[in-house]
This record gives sequence, structure tokens and C-alpha cells, in this order.
Amino acid sequence: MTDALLRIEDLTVTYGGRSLLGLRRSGVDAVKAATLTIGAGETLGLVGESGSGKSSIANALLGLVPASAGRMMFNNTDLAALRDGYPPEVRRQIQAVFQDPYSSLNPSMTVEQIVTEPLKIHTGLDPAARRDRAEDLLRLVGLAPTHLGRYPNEFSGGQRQRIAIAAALALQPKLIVLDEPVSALDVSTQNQIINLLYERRDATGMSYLLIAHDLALVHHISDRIAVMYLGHIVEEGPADRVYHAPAHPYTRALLDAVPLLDPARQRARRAARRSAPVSDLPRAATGGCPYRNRCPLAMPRCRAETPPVLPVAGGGTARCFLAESDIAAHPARPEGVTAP
Amino acid sequence: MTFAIRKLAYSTFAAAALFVLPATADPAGTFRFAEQAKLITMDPHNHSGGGFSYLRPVYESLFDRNPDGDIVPVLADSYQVDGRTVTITLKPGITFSDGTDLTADLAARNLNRVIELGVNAGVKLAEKAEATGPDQITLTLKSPDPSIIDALSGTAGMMVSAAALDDPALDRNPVGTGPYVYSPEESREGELRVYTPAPGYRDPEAQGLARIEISEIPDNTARLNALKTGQVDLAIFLSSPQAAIVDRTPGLKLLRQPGGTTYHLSVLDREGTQVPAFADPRVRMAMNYAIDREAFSKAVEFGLSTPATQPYAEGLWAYDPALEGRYAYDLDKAKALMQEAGYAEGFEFTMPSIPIFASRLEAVAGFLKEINVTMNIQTVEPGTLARRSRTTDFPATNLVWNNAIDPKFVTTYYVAEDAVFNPFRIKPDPKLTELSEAGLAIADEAGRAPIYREMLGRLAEESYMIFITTTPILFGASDAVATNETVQFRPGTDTPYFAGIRLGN
Amino acid sequence: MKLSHVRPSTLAVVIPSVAVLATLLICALFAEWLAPYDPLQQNLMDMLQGPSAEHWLGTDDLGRDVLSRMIHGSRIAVIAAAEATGLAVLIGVPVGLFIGYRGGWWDWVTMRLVEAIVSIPGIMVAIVIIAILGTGLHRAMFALGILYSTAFLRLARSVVLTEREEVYVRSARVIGASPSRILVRHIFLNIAPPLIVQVTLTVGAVLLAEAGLSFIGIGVQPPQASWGTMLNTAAAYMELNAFLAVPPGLAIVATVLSVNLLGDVLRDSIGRGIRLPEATPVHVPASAPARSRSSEPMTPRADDALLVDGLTVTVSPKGGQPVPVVTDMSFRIGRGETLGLVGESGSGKTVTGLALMGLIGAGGRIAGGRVLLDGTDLLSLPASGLEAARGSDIAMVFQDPTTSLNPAFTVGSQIAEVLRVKQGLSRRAARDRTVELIDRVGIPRPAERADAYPHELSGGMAQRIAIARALSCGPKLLIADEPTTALDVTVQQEILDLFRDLQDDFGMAMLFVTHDLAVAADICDRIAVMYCGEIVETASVDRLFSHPRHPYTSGLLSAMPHGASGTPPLPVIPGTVPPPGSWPPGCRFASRCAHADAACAAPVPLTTAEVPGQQVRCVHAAALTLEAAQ
Amino acid sequence: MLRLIGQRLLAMVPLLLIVSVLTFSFTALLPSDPVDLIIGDRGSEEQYQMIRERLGLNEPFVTRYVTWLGQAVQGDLGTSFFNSVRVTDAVMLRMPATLSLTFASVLISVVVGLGAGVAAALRPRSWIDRLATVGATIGQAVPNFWFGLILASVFAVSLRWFPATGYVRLAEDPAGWLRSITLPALALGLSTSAAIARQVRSAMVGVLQQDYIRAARAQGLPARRVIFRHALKNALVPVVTVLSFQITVLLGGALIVEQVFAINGIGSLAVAAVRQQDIPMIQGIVLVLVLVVMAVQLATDVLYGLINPKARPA
Repeated sequence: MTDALLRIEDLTVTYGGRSLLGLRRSGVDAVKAATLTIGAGETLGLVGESGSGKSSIANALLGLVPASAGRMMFNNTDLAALRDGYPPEVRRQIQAVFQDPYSSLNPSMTVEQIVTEPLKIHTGLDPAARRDRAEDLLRLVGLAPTHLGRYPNEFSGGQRQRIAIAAALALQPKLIVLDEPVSALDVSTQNQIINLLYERRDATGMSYLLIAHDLALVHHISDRIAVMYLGHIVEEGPADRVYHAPAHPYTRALLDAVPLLDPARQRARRAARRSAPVSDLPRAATGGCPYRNRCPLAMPRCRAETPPVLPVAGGGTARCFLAESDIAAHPARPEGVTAP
Repeated sequence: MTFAIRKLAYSTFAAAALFVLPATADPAGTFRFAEQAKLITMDPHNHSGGGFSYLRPVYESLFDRNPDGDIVPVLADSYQVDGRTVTITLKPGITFSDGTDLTADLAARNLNRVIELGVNAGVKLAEKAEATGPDQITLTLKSPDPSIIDALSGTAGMMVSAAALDDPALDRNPVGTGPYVYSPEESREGELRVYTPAPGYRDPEAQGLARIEISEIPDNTARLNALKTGQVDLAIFLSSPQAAIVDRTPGLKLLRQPGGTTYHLSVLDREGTQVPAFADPRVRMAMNYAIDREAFSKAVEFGLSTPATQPYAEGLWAYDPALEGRYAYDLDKAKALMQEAGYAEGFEFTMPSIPIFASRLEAVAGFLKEINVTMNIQTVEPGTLARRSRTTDFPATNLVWNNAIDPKFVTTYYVAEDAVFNPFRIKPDPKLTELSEAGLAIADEAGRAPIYREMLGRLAEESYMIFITTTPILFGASDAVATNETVQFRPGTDTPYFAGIRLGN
Repeated sequence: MKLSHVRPSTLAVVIPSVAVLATLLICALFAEWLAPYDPLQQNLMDMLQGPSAEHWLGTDDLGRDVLSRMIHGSRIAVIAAAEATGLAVLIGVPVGLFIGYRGGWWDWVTMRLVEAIVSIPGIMVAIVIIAILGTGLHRAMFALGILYSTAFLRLARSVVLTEREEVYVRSARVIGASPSRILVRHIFLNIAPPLIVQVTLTVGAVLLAEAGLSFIGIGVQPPQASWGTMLNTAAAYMELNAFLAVPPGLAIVATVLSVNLLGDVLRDSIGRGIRLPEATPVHVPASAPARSRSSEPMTPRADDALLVDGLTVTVSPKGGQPVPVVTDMSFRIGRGETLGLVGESGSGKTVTGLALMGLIGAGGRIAGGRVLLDGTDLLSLPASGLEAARGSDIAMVFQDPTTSLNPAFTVGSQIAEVLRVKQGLSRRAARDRTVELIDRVGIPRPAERADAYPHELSGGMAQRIAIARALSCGPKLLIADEPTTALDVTVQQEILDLFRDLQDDFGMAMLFVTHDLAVAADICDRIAVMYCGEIVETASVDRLFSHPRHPYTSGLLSAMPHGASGTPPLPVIPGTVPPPGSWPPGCRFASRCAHADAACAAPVPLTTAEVPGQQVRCVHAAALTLEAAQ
Repeated sequence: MLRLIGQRLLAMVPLLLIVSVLTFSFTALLPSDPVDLIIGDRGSEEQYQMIRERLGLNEPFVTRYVTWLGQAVQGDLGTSFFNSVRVTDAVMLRMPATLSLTFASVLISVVVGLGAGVAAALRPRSWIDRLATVGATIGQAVPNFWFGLILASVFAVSLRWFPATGYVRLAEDPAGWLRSITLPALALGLSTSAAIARQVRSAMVGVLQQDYIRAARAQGLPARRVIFRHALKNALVPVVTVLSFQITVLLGGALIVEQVFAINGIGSLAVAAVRQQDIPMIQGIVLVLVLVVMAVQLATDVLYGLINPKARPA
């Protein structure tokens, strides 16, 4: 894929491996050999439950935590190799919007200061020009230039997220990492922000790495979806294929767990679901497939071998032996019964 | 010239007390005394002022003063002074509480130690001691000293046992010939010293008490409270509001002992190395004139003391009526002198203080402020004022002059180039040296008085010793102690005689 | 801090404090002019006198004027506070910022040093430093400056460390701000509020310490007048003139008190975490009063487990007027039925749940209405009756299982406690029943888990425990307040299954509060949609999803990720939810509603729509064709 | 719990070492030569050298430190420069008075502080809350030694209920000990009880807003039980931290209050040692005080672990 903007290869992120008083502690791998690609103008949705490591990928990509192994090729630069921080020309191309609109804005800075801060650092614009640009940015995100002199605590959650987006857009980056950008917002505001993000993407041709826990939401707005489970990318592929024909049992479990908006269909699905006892096995399985302790389709083989990355019909890959044997054997509807 | 005393009648003061008490020999009761000075050391030869009472139960000197102020032999049997040679015969059969005997050799060793240590000003003129017989020692002087025997009735004459002299911890393990022994086990450092009768003491009659407790209470209020609540029977007081309160408290008596102390400032840096203004006698005179002694003694000393412009109070042989009113309070004159000396704008210096002197010094500072002299007060640990005054840490100091001691000590303490409180080693006026030498050459008081009066007159003109008030020695006592005739006080010192005290019941 | 935000009660503290400090400062600056006498001017004949016309505060042991000495003493106090605090800030803040930012060995060594200093009583540190430097005001203040610099050092360091983890600092790093720029521009700004508070605290502490050191004679030296040395003198003359101790003591108390009070006010005013009401409310002149009910009263039915009729709740913000947060709430829940209460944040759904339990927090008040549980009006019960009903007849499960279980006790003991208190079971029986209950909510190895502390359990497990506790006494009504919101989606599914399962077993009615219509679709029989403190629509779950009659319901349904069709732009409800106090007097949704017109300006009652059991609060309900779920 | 104690003890070793280095080196910074102080200006060079030799001052700094530390761990803190009093003995003799005073005031602070804090937290903005808050605010502004003077003047000098000065040892006369310690402990405990009351109040108010309190009340547990069992135990967690810090403050305050009541404790020993620049004594006092503080910290850590299960090692 020559037009890939970002290619993450075998990225591993380890926490807690610091030496303390000379005593080395073994670290915890938050991300294990993850491989992902984002093309120019493309949105990759990264989905997983809490603790799956999706935010760690974002932090590694943003240079906030070091990568302990692997490569992150961005425009032919290996970000993982930049140990002393990103040079400005890389920095300005990768921006971010974070989850919590209340803590992501410095409470003691005005909106103008927040929005023009990137301009001050990366451009030689004079204050007047910066202010003009800040006014433009506010208009772009649906706020009024009169808001420039205010402090973040004077805004609602949705408005704050708009300010955060304005600051991220200031340098016209090539890639924005969206780390759960709407999950702290009310339903009626969520879509406003999503629409804003997409309007901007279409206008500029940026790429997004969209991190979220809600597959349905991600499905709407991503070109491709990657699913993470305990640091592993277990499935990856075109958004529609992953959503409608999940190849990995975990992806399917995620989809099944989201209640349907149609009460009748939801009732039917629930009635068909066998109320399984709660598993007492640890969430993380050591050796073999990491999902096998939870997997309703686990086979003896899953214990012995780690499934390789396998191609899936309809595009993408899955780390599951089932993908190897018979892709077609699996139902293509998310509400399908999971009994073997 | 020969001056000798032969075979003075042996009498202890305890023996005098025996006349009024039944001769019960068993020690009984606890006598509790409160000191205002903290105990620094119990090594008599290193002792440098304040807190003699801690030593008295344990140590005896070669001589002592009786309640009438006469010098009497204690460990000595007799002495003879012949010019620069003092021959002392020891009383036979004196033993230390550790059972060893006081030999002439040991006595000489003791005296030589005092001389070598050089802490004690009284033996400044002594050169060396040697045993010249089984019970005889000879002390050689650098020059004749009429008060040498007086010196040997204080800490300089205290005899320490041979073993104790070798003990590096002598300062806390005293071993003497006295009627009581120190009990370190029962004592509490910094708080309480306990003494019990010495076994085998030669005069059981002097051991009237089962126990002596001396408390260290530097805080005036605390000492007053201890007296009020009966925690102590007798306490030293200086003129202080607390002493005034003792006088007014039912059940307590304030005992005024003759002698007393004269409070004075002494300018040490009188050549102006640290404080140039001090080099000018007019400045020092101005300071002398600036102090309102009447007000001082009324207010600061609560009327317990009298104004003083010389070391000795009226009635003592060295007292000079001519000096009376020499530095009567005269602020105008003081200011004029400052002007003359070129210090109208004043200057600044630092004065060491101990808590009991705090209010006095504040008052002095207030007076000096009037002539633009700023006196900063720096507190030093109680018990260390004398020691610090021997260093060049301060350009001036303030001390008390004990009226009971010989006027020759004015020279050895303050005047001579190697005087104790002359840390800047300032050479005195030759005339002063001449006068003090003359004062030593004569033995009788009548002959010496005019010489010392002249010397004190000259000193007054130099004005580096600024005398302020004379206070009698004050003791606060419970009524029982105040009326107990066995409790007697060593003239001119702030110590009772512990030997001989019996408690009434 | 804007003055308009300062409350009158705060002013009552600020004004006298500022007055005291201003007086102090004026005295310090103009002591020579203000003092009637020279502070060292003694008059030994007039010593230890009480207050008189000549000497307002009397004279001391040397007849010096106490008032004059007090005034000059205030200069010492100001110098002392300024010197020591200034030095402490100058040493502490830069070093703290540096080691906090630099980390590593610098940080480790410095912090161990600081810990060592802090583990020695402060006064001892000061005494030792004074031993090195000598006595006197400036040297003593130098000592205190060094001593208190540790507080500033730790403050600056901890601000750097905590702020460094803040998301906005991550944002700053992402836009490429250099570490020094982040430290100076982004972090340092935030150190100001705690720094100011710490300065006031330190000033107070310095004044006390200076007085203490001077009192024991190693601070300011006499005859210089400081309040501490004056107290030292007073101590000696306690029995002759006790009054001497009063003026300097009171001066110290008044000064330190003023400084501390100002510090408290500053801390309350400029501390982090204050969120003012959103600045762009819907523009309505006055907030809607807790208006009289607009809907028909409800009549109790025999099969009602719960009947809520006309419930109105107000909340009084600190020092403010009561604001209605729930108005005209009327709904019923039949036996064994589950009613979903759905709404966005701020709609009043949680308050409603708490109001039913009689547990609205401080400032909250039930202003009207009835809550009939099995025919008994809970609101008319005395406190003890309500307490008896809670747990036994009506129970609640909260949103976050990790905070709704007491961290200090084992989970088993928390269930057993309820059984013992409410049902009088013996220790043993309670334990057995607890293990049974834990087993019942699907937790493996129940006896073992009973001895675990909440933090040792996963969120899902903890929520199961909370459910077990709520159900332990077999309540008639269970209120579940967003019980799955804090959980992962797969765990949410398990918990929802558990709720259903248990409801079949226990047969209780359930009020299920959630913001997620899909969750409501899964678990509820009927749904009531809330908006701005009132129910805007209620219907059976099937009816609501297929035929929403309120524009808000319809808007929510189409905005749901599952409901929305295909690609962006996704359907939206324009604008934001107005906060309580800013509600329009008429239809509260009017400003965001595409169908609003003049008819919506008047209060709208909840009226029955075309189907029995479906009620809607919209004047246009009958006329509109609205989008349903998929 | 044993593991917690072990961990804490281990963590204290480096801290103690640093304190010992710190103490040892800052006394080396003393401006005046202790030998000069001891012998005055009169000593000969010979004497001077002799004393330096005896005091070991001719050794290099590190050697002196190691020697001193080696003896210190065996409980021998050396001998005073000015007399033959062993530092360990002097400190141990004075410690009981200071510790009595400190712990009596801790007791007062905890009882008063807890009571006032809980009472205030239960009824926020009521008169009792206002009273407690105002009292606590004033209490923190009152210098303890001044309060001591006032107490002494009223209850000792005027009313004569308690002795104005002095310390009676517990072993000697328990009733007398109690009487002698009451006023100083009250004086000392005032500001700490104020601090604790404020901490308890804010912790209680915070805890009472927690979900688990609402949950407990939702279970219909009696209010009293919820407050005293559920809330207080959690509110005590930050209070214990404050208490640990406050005990250090109290120990320091005791040094001053001792002077008001003429109690022969560590305070007067320390002031005297500093005035005389008695290096071994200063070192010993600081080290022993730090040991006391650490023992207190250990105790509070254990207490902390008891009431806060999260603090226990897994």
C-alpha cells in the first residue's frame, strides 16, 4: 500500500518496566505487536473494551509513551525511533482530540490562548494574524468569535469539544487521533461533534484514527475498523465487513452485547441467548489465543497455538483459527445466534 | 614580713549549732534547696562561677569562712605566710569518701592542678605547690598575695581524691572529703542533685540530714512556685519580681544576707578593636552618667537593692565614700560627653545576657538608647556568662561583683593584662598596676584601704566598669527554714552551710 | 475571581480580615508616626501599669508604652512574614518545579532530603539553623524561610506531577509545545491558586513560629519590640500584671486569624473544580417557577407497585434561591413491571430516583406530590418509617459499583450487615444468606468472594454484589440508576440478563434509570422519556420505539448510533439541554424543536395520546408524523 | 500487617541515614570552634590540641561520621562536649516529660477534634457547625505558648487548680503527673484539635456525599450506624494522615510549651545545647526526635492499613 499515511508494524507498548532503585520490574504489555495501516484521507476505527490497549496505541502514536518495539512509519519517518520527541514538522502533522472535554482544556487559559497556542509554536504569525486565524477556526467548529476571550469552564461539554477540535485543526494536520471524542457527551450532542469531524475531514482530506468502544458508532464513520482485545488486534477490515460479517468471535460478542433499538428483535435475540454462568477464568489467557477463556467457540487447538493473522473473505484479517477453516460457516448477521 | 596564725581553735560551724539542738546523731530528713544556676561542672578546679552549692556538700576546702566572716581552717590545721611562701599544715586523718587519705602529696597535686587549669582567678598569683612534709605543703607565689588564704577557702582550696582526679568524668563524679556524697543514681541531669551522708565522715554531728536535694531551677517563676508549693525549702533569689513576691507570700520569708553583689557592666573592648567608640573614655563616662540608678533599683530590682558606683557597699573596708554620687544620673552631661567624643549619633554593640539579667539589661539598653547607644542583647546559656565573658565574643559584658571578696581581685578579674575578664588583653595604666601591687604588699585592711580607694577612684575615671546597684544576697525560705537556726549562710556567697543543718522535727 | 461571585457571608469574613491586615501594614509602615512613644523609651517609675489615658495599653516592666511597642512590633511581624515567606517561595517553587519536571535522581535525592527535614519537628530545624547562623530577627527568618521552603517545594512539585498527567498537558505535548514551554506556560499558571493559598498559610505559620522563637529567646532579641519578646516579658510578670500578655497575644491571634481566613476564602474561590453554569443558556428572561401541575392527578390502581403523582423537587444552590429540577412527575409501575426512565444528563432522572428513596442530598427538597408504594405514601412517613421502608420495601442500585460499595469493609460484611439490621438475622445466618445471595447473582466461589474488599473485584462483579445487597431483603421496588453505564458493553449485557433473571425470581417492580434508549429497549416494559425535569412521553416499549409522539423522543431515537442510517451527516437535535433554572416557561423543548410555534409558549400538560397508556407532553403531538426507530 | 510493618521499617532505613548525615553535617557547619568554647581563650595550643584529640575533631569528617553512626546504632550517642554527661542518658531522662506532654495533647486533640468535626459534619451550616468551624479557625491562630500563659494565669495562678510549673514523673505520682500535664497538654493540643476538627469535618462532609453512603442509606441502615460505622471509618483515612503530621508539629510545639511551664523536657535541653553549641547533644536530640517521629509514622501507617484496606500490601 504505497499511499499509506501511517503504517504501524508490530508495535508493542510496555508500562511499568521502569527501574526503581535499581530493581527491575517486569512491565505489562498494553499493546502487543499491533499492526495497522491508515491511508491518506481514511478513517480507521479502533474498537475495544476498557483496558484493551487502544488508548496506548494513540499515546504511542502521539509520542506520549515510548514504543518498546515495532515501527510507526509516518510519511517515511519511523516515529518509534524518535526517542527525543518529534521534530516540529512531524508534530504539526499529527494532532489529537481527547475524551474528557473538561480536563483536556487548560482551565487557566482563554479560548484564544488555547486555539492560538499551536500557531505560536509552529508558525511565525503575528498576534493579529493569529487572532484572525483563531476566529476562522472558531467559526469552522460552529462557535462565535466572541467566545475567544472566555475560559473553558464557561462552556458545555459539546462546546468544549468544539474548542479542542479547533485547536487540533489549527495546524492543518494530516492525521488527527480522536481518542473517544464523544463518549463523554450526551446522545443529542454526540452526533453534532461527529458531523463536525466529518465535515472537516471531507473539506481537508485528513485522516483520522478514531478510538471508541461503541462499534455501532465507529461503523458509521470509519472506512476500516480494527478490534482490540487485551493488547492484541484480533480483527481488522473494511467497516461494513467487520460490522456485518465479523470474523472473530470477540467482535461478534461485542456486536451481540449492544442492545438493538428494536424491542421485538432484541427480545428475540435475548431469548435465544443462553444465559451462561459467569466465567471464573482470568480474562487474559496466557499462551495460545488470548480470547480463549471467553470464547464460546474455543477449541483445544486454541490453547496450544496462537492463531496467526489470517485473511478474511470480504477484506481484512482476523486472528482466529475459524477464519482459516471456513469463512462462510459463520453467519453474516450480528444478531445471529452464537451457539456452535 | 611574716604573718601567721598558729593553732586556730578548731571549730566547725556545725559545732556552734550543736548548742541549741539535742545531740541526736542519726541523720534525718531531706533538705531541699533550689539553685538558680544550672550545674555546669562538679570539678571544683574547673568551676567558673555560679552554682557553688552543688559542690559544697561533697567538697571541703583547706579553709572556710565562718558565719561571722572570719577565715577558719578546715582541712588545714594551720598556715603561715612568709612573703611569697605559704606553708600549710594539713589536719591529720582526713579521708575521702572513697576511703583514701588526704596526703600532702595529693593536696599539692590538687593545688597545682588549680594553678595549671588557670580557671580560678584567686590563685592567679600562685606559682606552684609542693609537699614539704608528711602533712605539710608549701605554696610558692609569684608575688605576695594577702588574699591567698581567702582564695583557698573557696573552690581553689577544695580537695579532690586521687582517683577522682584521674577520672575524665570528674565533672559528674565528685569525690571529696565532705559530709555528704553525691548520688548520681538518684540525681536527674539538669534537674535534681541528690546527696546522702558520707560513710565514715570524721564528724557525724555535721551530717544532720539523711538527704540533700538541690534542684536546678533557672526560671524565677518556677523557683518561686517550687518554694510556694513546698517542693523546696530554700531557694536563691536575685532581685526580681519573684523575690518581691516571696516577701509578700504568707508562709515564706525573704532572707537578706549581708555582703551581696554589685551588678555592673564591664567594657572589655576598651581599645576599640570591635567597637571603636569604646576606646574613648568620654563615651564610657557618658554611659555611666546615662544610667538612672535610683529608678533602676526601684523598678528593676523592686527596691531590693541600692544604687552603686563602686564595687563595695557602705560599711565594707574598701568602700570609698568619696565615690558616692560620682556618676549621678545626668543625661545632659552624658549627651555632652557623647557630643564631645564625636559620637552624638551613637553606635551599636552587643551584650551577652542570661535570663535572670534580661530585665536589667533591657533597662540599661533603655537608658543607653537615650544617648543614642544601641545595645543589642544576646542571650547565652545560664551558667556560661562568666565563661563567655572570658572570650572576645562580646565587646562588653555584665557581671556581679561579690562584696565578700578581696579588692585585689578587681585587678585579677578586670584590670591586669592577663585578668580573667580582660579577653582583649589590654595593658592597664601603669599607675593602676603599681597601686594593685602596693595593695598586695600590705597585710592589714587599714593599711590597704587607702591604696584601693585610690585605685577604685582611678578606675572610676577610666569608666570601663560601670557599677549599677548592690543587692543583698536573697534567699526565699519557708518559715520553718527561716526560723531554723541550724540553717546558716556563708557570708557573701549564695550558699548555706550544708554541714550542720538539722531539720527541726 | 470575580467579585460578583463573592457571597455576602464571604464578605463578612473578608472585610474584617483585610481591615486587620491593612491596619497591621499601616502600623508597620508608619510606626514612627503612629506610636505615641518611642518603643524603647522607658520610665522605670511608671512600670507595670494597667491601661490609662496616657498609656492606652499600659506599660511594661520598664515603664515602656505597650501600645507603642505593639505598633513597632507589627513592623517586625510584617518583616518576619515577608522575609521568611518570600525566601520560602523563592527557594521552594523553582526547586520544586525543577525536580518535578526533571524527575529521576534529582527528584529522588531532593525529596529524600525534604522528607528528612520534614521528619524533624519544624521548631527543632529552626533551632538548629539558628544555632548555625546565630540569633536575631533576620537570621531566624532565614531559618524559617528554609524550613517552609519545603512546603512550597512539595507543592510546586506535586502540581507539576499532577498537571503533567492532565489531558490538557497531553494536548500541549501533541501540538508540540516544548517541555519548558509546558512547564512555564501551561503548568505554572495552574500553580497560582494553590500557591496563593500556601502563601497565606505560611504567613500565618511564620508569625506563630517567630513569636515562639522569640518567646524562647532565640528569635528577635530584646530590647527590640516584637510580639514574641513582649510575651516573653509578660510571662515573667504574670503574677504582677497579667494584662501584659493580652495585647501581644491578641495581636498575634488577630493577624494569624485574618491571614488564615483570607487563605480559606481564596482556597474556596480560586480552587480548581468549580464549574459555573454554562454561559449560553436558552435566552429566557426568568427561570420557570415550580409551576403548578399541568397534568391530571393520577388515581391509584390495585395492581400498582408504585404510583408517583405530581412529584416536584427543588434544589437550592449554596446561598441561592431554590431551583426546580423535577416538576410534575407522575407515573406508575405495576407489580413485576419494569419502567425505564430515560433522559440525557441534567434531565432530572437520577434526582427522581433519589427522591423516591427520600435521599436527595443537602439543599434538595421535595416541594410537592405523592409517592405511593403499595398504597403507602412514602413522603408522609416520618424519617424512621422511611428508614424502615428503605432496604426492606424499596431498594436501589447505583451507577458506579466501585463507589457505591464501602471501600473499608468486605463485600460480604456489607450484605450481612443489611440482613442483620433489617431482618434481625444472627451473625451466622446472615453470613450463610450472604453467601447464598452472592451465589445467586452468579459469582463463582461465593464464600471466598464474600471476604473480598470492593477494590479487589472487577466492576461487573462489584455491581453483582451491589445488586445482591439491594435484593437481600426482597424489596417490592428496585430502583436501578444507570447500573450498567460504567461497565463494558459485554459486561453490561451480563448484568442486564441478571436483572431480568432476578426479576423473574423476586417478582419486584423495577424503575430502571438510563440514558441509553437501547438498554431501555432491552430491559423495560414501559418507558418514560424525561427532558428538563419532566416526563415528555411515556408508552410501552414497543409503542415508543415504533410510534414516538414527542419530537424529542423521535430525535433521540434517530440520533442513537444503531438507529442512525449509514454515513454522516448523522441526524442531530440542534442546541444543548438548558440547565435547571434556565428552562423556558412553556414547552421546554421548544427552542430545539423543528415544529415549535407560538402554541408552544404556554405550559404543556402530559396528555394521553391515541393509544391508552401512551402519554405525551406536546401540543402538536396528534398532528406530527415522527421518525421511529429503524 | 506484619508485612506492612516490615516494608515501612525497611523504607525508614534510608531516611534515617539521610537524617543522620544531615544532622551530622549541619552541626559541622557551626560557625564557632567548640574547642574554643570549651576552653575559652585561655587554653594553650597544647590544651587545644589535646581537647581536639579527645573529641576526635582531628579525624576526617567521614571517619567521624562512621564512628558516630556505629556507636549511635548501639544506642551510644556520645558524650556532651561540656561535661561527662552521656547524650543518650540526658535525652532519655528528658524524653518522658516531652513524650507525656505530646501524647497527652494528641489524646486531647483526637477526642476534641473528632467530636467537634463529626458534630459539625452531621449538620452542615447549623449553629454547631458554625461554632466548631469558628472555634477551629481561631484555635489554629492561637500561639500555643500564649494559650499556655493564659491557662496558667487563670487555672494555676488565680484558681490554683493546677500547678503553674514543673513536671511530676508518672512513676512517682500518677495523680500529680496528670495535674502537672493537664494545662500544658491543653495549651499544646488546642491548635491540633482545631486542625483535626477541620480535617474531620471536611473528610466527613466529603464521605457523606459518597455513593456508598447513599447506598447504605438506601439499604435503610439507621443514620447513626451509617455515620459512625460507614462514614467515620472512611473519614478517618485522611485524618490519620493529618494526625501523623500533627504529632510531629506537637512534638515541636512541646519544646516551646515546656518553657512556659518550666518543664525539664527536650525543649530546654535543645535550647541549652544550641546556646552552648554542644554538637553531640544537638545531634543526639535531633536523631532521637526523628526516631520518635518515625515510630509515630509507623504507628499511623499501621493504623492507616487497618482502616484502609487499599493501603495493605496485596
